[in-house]
Amino acid sequence: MTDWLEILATPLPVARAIEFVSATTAGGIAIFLGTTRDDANEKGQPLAALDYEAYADLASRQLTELAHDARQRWPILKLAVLHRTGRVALGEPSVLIAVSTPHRAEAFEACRWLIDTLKADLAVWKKEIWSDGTGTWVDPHAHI
Amino acid sequence: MTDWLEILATPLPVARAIEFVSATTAGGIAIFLGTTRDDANEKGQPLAALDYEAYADLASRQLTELAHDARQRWPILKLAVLHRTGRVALGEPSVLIAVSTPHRAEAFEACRWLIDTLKADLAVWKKEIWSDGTGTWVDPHAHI
Amino acid sequence: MTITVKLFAILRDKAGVAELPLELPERATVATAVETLLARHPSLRPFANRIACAVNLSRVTGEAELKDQDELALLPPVSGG
Amino acid sequence: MTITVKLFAILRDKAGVAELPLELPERATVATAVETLLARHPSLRPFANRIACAVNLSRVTGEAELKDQDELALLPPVSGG
Repeated sequence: MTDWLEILATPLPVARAIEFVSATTAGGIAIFLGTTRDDANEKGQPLAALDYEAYADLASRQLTELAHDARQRWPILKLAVLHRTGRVALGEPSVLIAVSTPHRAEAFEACRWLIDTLKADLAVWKKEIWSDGTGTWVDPHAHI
Repeated sequence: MTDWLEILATPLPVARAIEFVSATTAGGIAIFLGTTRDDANEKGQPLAALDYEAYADLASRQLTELAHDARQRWPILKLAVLHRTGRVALGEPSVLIAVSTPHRAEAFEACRWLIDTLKADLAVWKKEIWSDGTGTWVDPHAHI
Repeated sequence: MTITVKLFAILRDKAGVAELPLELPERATVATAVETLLARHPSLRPFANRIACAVNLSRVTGEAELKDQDELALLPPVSGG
Repeated sequence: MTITVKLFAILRDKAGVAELPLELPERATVATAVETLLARHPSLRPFANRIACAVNLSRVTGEAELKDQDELALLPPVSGG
């Protein structure tokens, strides 16, 4: 298996993912971790956590397509794309991309393209959980 | 301490470096690992390892300047730049860059700039060790 | 015919249900299914023009025809990562 | 005056020495120091036009003047990462 693609409900196994993409044919490994950034809502309440929900069947299929498309564009040796669901504490990663390629430029480009495309397409939704326990679904485009 | 800059003779502490740059103010962490790629010399001998040598006093000063320059250009929260010396086995990392920023574009740009600039400037030299034990210093520009 | 509708994230919260069966005339389109659903769950109407649809895990447009037993998912704009 | 010369990587291997003292006239330049060294270690001459120099950890050009006790490092093109 050259791709590790998974929607998972547990903390992201960062070290294992990096080990997974390591290869003696690789000159570079680019990794991106999307982490939960501290924030406050309009009432001044601090963010307590994020809740991620996925349409797991669709998201899994999308990850397969994403990996396929990335491999068409760059000489990827090994690839890991992991997205977490459930509650994610501040500062913790919710998404991980790790790509190994023969040369570093390709690793950076593929990694960047993967996270940008994933964020635009993947069937995952994020709810901000505030300190009083209330939640707000994140609307990426506007406020309804 | 917000920057972890080190020339070190032991395997790179990848997991600790990622933990080091994690922050609740970070939206993204970009990481680059430069790894030893398998190769063969003109006699067809496979590469066995790489030996890295540093002018440690100068390289340490250069890392400080590099971190300072990167912080002038991007809103970096935490930064780790580690370079290994001594023998590095195939597939293992010799250099690590990890950058956390509020938004992902900045993390990618800073990480890319740091590795490109480091590779052009840092007082570190690489010797290819072939399977017969002979070594060749890598000449980045031409063959003498 | 009967299809299964799945609702996610804010759509599920507003409708108060994650999955429901929907009776439709034979060869009804996705647009018809969505309109039928909005009539039953008016709380979803403010989101109508930004809902994407997938049938059996493939993205579809409103003109796509449905068949018995299809799984129609209503997806609000994604916000993962 | 006496300075200390440090050689790295291929330069050290070719010269067979990592560090050596070099006697120079007062206010000698870096270029003079390098030329004195090349005369003593001809094996370094093929690298002459690609050697960078640092004095006391700062990059310098050939015109820089040296002073007693300076540490002059001769750096082949870097290849780290």
